Amino acid sequence: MKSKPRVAVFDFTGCEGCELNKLNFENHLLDILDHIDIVEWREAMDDQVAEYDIAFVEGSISTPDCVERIFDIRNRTKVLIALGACAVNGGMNAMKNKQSLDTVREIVYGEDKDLFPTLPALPLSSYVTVDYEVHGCPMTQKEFLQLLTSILAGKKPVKPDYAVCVECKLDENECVYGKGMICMGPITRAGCDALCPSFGQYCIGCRGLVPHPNKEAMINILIENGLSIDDAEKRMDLYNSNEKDVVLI
Amino acid sequence: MKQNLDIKVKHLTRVEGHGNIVVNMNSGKLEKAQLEIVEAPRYFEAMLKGRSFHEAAIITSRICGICSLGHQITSLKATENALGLEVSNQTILLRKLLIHGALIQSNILHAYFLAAPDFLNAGSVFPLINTHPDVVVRALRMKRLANDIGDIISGRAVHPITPVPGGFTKIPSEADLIEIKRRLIEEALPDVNATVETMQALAGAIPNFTRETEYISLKNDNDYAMYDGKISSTDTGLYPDSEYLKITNEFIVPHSSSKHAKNNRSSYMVGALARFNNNHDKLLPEAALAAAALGLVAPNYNPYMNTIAQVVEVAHAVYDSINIIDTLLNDGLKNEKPNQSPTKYGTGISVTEVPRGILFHEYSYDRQGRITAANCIIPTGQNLANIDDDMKKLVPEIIDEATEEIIHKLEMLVRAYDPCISCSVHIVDVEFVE
Amino acid sequence: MNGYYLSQENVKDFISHLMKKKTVYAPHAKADHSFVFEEVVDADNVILDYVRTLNSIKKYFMPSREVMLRYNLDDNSYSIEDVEPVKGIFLGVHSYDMQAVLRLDHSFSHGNPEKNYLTRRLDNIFIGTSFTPDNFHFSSSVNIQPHKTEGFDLFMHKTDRGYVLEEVTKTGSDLMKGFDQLTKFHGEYPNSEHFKSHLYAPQEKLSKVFEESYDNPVWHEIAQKCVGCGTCNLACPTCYCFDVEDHVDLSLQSGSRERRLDSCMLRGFTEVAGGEVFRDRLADRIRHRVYRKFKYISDSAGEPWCVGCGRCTIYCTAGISIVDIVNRLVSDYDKKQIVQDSDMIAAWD
Amino acid sequence: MIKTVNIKPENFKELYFPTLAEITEVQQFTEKEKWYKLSLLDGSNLGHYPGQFVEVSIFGAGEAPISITSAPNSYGSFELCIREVGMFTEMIHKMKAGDKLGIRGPFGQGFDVNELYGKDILIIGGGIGIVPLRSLINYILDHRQDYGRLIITYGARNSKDLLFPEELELWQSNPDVEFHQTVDYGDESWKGNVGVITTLIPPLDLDLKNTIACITGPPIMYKFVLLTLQSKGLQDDNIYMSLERRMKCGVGKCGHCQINHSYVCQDGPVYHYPDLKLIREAI
Repeated sequence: MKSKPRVAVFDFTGCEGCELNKLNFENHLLDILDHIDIVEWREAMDDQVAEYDIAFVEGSISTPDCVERIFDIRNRTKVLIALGACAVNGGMNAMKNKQSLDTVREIVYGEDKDLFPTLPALPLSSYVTVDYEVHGCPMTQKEFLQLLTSILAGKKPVKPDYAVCVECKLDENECVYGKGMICMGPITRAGCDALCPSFGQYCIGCRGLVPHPNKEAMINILIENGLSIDDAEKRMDLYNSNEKDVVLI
Repeated sequence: MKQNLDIKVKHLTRVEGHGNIVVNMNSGKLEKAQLEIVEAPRYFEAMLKGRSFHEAAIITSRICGICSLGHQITSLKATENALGLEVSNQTILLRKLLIHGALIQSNILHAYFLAAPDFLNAGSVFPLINTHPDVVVRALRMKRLANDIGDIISGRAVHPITPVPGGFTKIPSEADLIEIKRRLIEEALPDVNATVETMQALAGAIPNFTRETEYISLKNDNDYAMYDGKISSTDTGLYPDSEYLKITNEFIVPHSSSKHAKNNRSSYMVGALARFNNNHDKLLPEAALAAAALGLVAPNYNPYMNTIAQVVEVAHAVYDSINIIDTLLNDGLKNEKPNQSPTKYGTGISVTEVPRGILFHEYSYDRQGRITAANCIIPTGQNLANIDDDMKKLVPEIIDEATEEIIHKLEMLVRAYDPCISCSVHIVDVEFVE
Repeated sequence: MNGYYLSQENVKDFISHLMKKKTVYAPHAKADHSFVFEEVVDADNVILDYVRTLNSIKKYFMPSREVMLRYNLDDNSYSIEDVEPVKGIFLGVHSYDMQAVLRLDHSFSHGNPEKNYLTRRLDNIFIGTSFTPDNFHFSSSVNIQPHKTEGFDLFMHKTDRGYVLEEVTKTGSDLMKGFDQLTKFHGEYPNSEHFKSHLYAPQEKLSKVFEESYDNPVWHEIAQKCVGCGTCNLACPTCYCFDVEDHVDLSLQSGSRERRLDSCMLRGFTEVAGGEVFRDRLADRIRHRVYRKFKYISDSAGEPWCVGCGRCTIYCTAGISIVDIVNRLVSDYDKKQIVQDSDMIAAWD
Repeated sequence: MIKTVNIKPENFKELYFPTLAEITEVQQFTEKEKWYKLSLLDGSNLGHYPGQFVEVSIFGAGEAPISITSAPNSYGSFELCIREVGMFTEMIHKMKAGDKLGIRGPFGQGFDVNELYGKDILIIGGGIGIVPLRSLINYILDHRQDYGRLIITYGARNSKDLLFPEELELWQSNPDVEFHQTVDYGDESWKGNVGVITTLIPPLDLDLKNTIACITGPPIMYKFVLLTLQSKGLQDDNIYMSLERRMKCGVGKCGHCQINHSYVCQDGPVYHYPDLKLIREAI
């Protein structure tokens, strides 16, 4: 039998909800452990090791200390996987990037602001090569397991490049726009099985934008449905402050 | 007697978030014994300010993935108070059920996965899969059921979907509730008994250490207060939620990116043990029996017993969840739409018990329903001063033990509080006033 | 073929009668104000007077997701998934959705007759219901009246007090056997309803219009508003493009090959290995979609591949209307004809 | 009224069921291109025409359309030449003799060898475009007396990217073949032509009425090759070309390869140029 890949888990600036979601694989945790050795995971265990085959990393990079650690992790691992919105595109943290970082720090720490150095909240990929990404806030278990099984089986992981609207239509959900809600589904990357609209809630855009999004058109949709320009941009920024890709009209 | 001791545990494991334990004894004088908080701040100010009331709970839920349901419900209540949104009895019952689910999940995670390895001298739960497979499988089963309560009622246990200001975007079906109840009875009740037995067997590893402090939690006349009530201090009595700032008195210390809190003494304790000390007479009979079996008698001043109090609360939450489901089914589920028509715009405060202790959210809204000011004070922040005080008493008591053993006991102490450093730091920057 | 009065009070009994024969699929309420076809468990929950369902009955013959193949990675063995025939009664189908099924029949039986679709499609019974057009229906413009009975075995014409039930095929007549709460109807069947939305050209003309519309600026203009989400395709009852993905199970030993409805509006639809995208511009994708509805297949099949259900328009969050697009093309075409005619006249002068 | 064919269950086709094939030989041509010889495990013959393709299947990873490079003469086996352009082809590249793949096909319209009968054949292959053309070349060589001149023009980025090195030498030395090759970028080891493939065409002395050009190459190449042939005076009627698209199902259903009204997997990938001119998006 092949030796099991050595897996480590790390967290940066984020809520640790994606990590928790992994501890929530109750039905699958033991199956997963048949295929991998978890060798380092601060949230769950004491051990620390020098090298790993796969590193799962949650959270965005927002302090000089983070930068140092992510380079170190990249050097120790063969495969690096970004888990969740914060690691993939900066997530909600990136909203602060729109303001002067000095102002933000002063609001929070006042005179002591220099004790707590901060950088713009950026995805891991801004600093190191990321091999795979699991989107979402939080990431979904299904996608995480699909990615993991694909990698372990030596196959190509599938990552949706289309919008949440696709999954809503496949699941025959009622469109939440019809209920007066304002939904980010038309421009948000799918993969969650349209979880929020399936539960009667609008899509908040937590999975980042589809590749080559028509942002202008989306802002128009938000405005047509009653948001001010300011609110429309805020809605776009909730998870997408770092997203810059544009569409070919 | 040992005169010098220098301990630094960087990035303490098996807790949520990043913290260091630092102890420094020089020529017999304890210069430092403290938990340093080094979590990276996230600047929630930038996220919340100017956001619509629909978004407040979506954003504050992201303060912490571990406590997301607690933040969400507390946030919703504060928003509803600020905007004068009445919610139905059904909404309150469903929320209470969700709070129980989150508590079971969180307490089981802590007791079995984060704390139990300490009792067994293991570095994590993973070696226990081989040595104690039935215990691990049981823990996973209990966690799964608790998470399923969240998944089914709120769409997702982490960062829940359906709870919104004024109610729920989707009501579970009766069949869903009947199935949850069946599993609570068939799976969870035996598992609770087995958990009590397991913890009885492990309790010998709990250090014998006591330090009386002030215990603060919610309290009301009707139940083991989780969803609402008055703020209750064992030292200074009851306060309405509007006076929460008189209790918390937050202050900044140099070694922590999270603020500390104090009321009557230099520190106070919140969480399962505080709730137990305040409300033990409101435990359901089955949970009271579990407490007795585990040797937990109120008042209890041993912070390590917080883990045991968590187990007692799991028993209470399981039995009370069954009662709540019975009430919901008897009343008949109504397909209610959330009440989102504000009757006023102002400031709203809410107080809720979440697994790690008492949680406060306060928001002010302008006439467009946008947030102008917010403040959140979370349990772990309130416990930090108490942890430091415990360490200062504990270190001299165990100073002659081997350094590894001292470190082990200090780590166990911090873990016993089940600290959520993610929350404690991320929340510090939520406080802002226009 | 006979016709009968079926009063509103007897509809439930009629459904119960059908349920004794076969599994019945009919419209039900979903969420706040939508309808979906579902298997009937309780006749009380069937809603025959509905505007349109979210998805058409296409979903029963071509499920939105479907396992095609299961395999074992250890020994490279694999097996095809057995396709279960549906063999049900579809009750309360609107004429445009029936027509859409007939179009899909064409697509799946021509060239390579596909077993998956056709196995599900055979031996079903269809009972139509007329509908009152809303602001988005325009099926009359594509020759599909609300009372069009083609494809149905029975048809329920809505009247003030219930329905007039028309037997269309022998299968339909046979289905009525044993149901006697009926009085004979001898009049003329109703045959038209008032539509609020229209295409201003028949297919014969549209074919010519589309010949001239490839470079119309409308494609680019619509692309400014469109987010390319694919909703229009996925809601469309005649769209059947699909993608196929493989999944590996947690055991790492087995897995499945799954097909899923796809959409030519999505950028990745034409992407090949290496990254080249053959319809990278949104405008090109919009044009392709609309041409597929009115030109590419229609020229050989003789009918528009759009059935006028209005789904792509009502569900478009950007408010893009296929009716507006087509009418714009028609009007631009007409203008061009006038100019050409007057040029010709001028040349003669 | 829509015309439907009379459908009977016995006519239904199992369209998506692959047949297992074993890799019997592998040869690495360049850093990115490998050649594979395969046999269907059920012992059957693939039965293809030059220019057709198969859907290659790796369980757990999916399918991809791959041109057949062998001539339809090798009973019991066939050959593929695969460039590594993504994860799927990377996985194939990791396979070795004895490994198994799923095969569906052959699919599509190849070069119509009957139409070409008796004609002079001008092969124009750019880069990996030589892969399907090799099938045609070898078919013609197998039926040499049925065709006129065989003129092969082949261009690659540089000398390291030239495929089928042994066969190139055979064609070069075969008096019955007029072989011309070029590379976009020369180096010290390269003694031959340097320049894009279109530079090979003007010097050719062609019998314009009797010459058929068969072109395959990257999309960007077609426009320039067509201009060169037109300026040379070759009629559109005498041109065939093969297109690349995303052929996913191979049987004209899934829609991914559609260009205007045409399904490339059914009507192509080889098209008669006059037909292709009517398909606006094609080139």
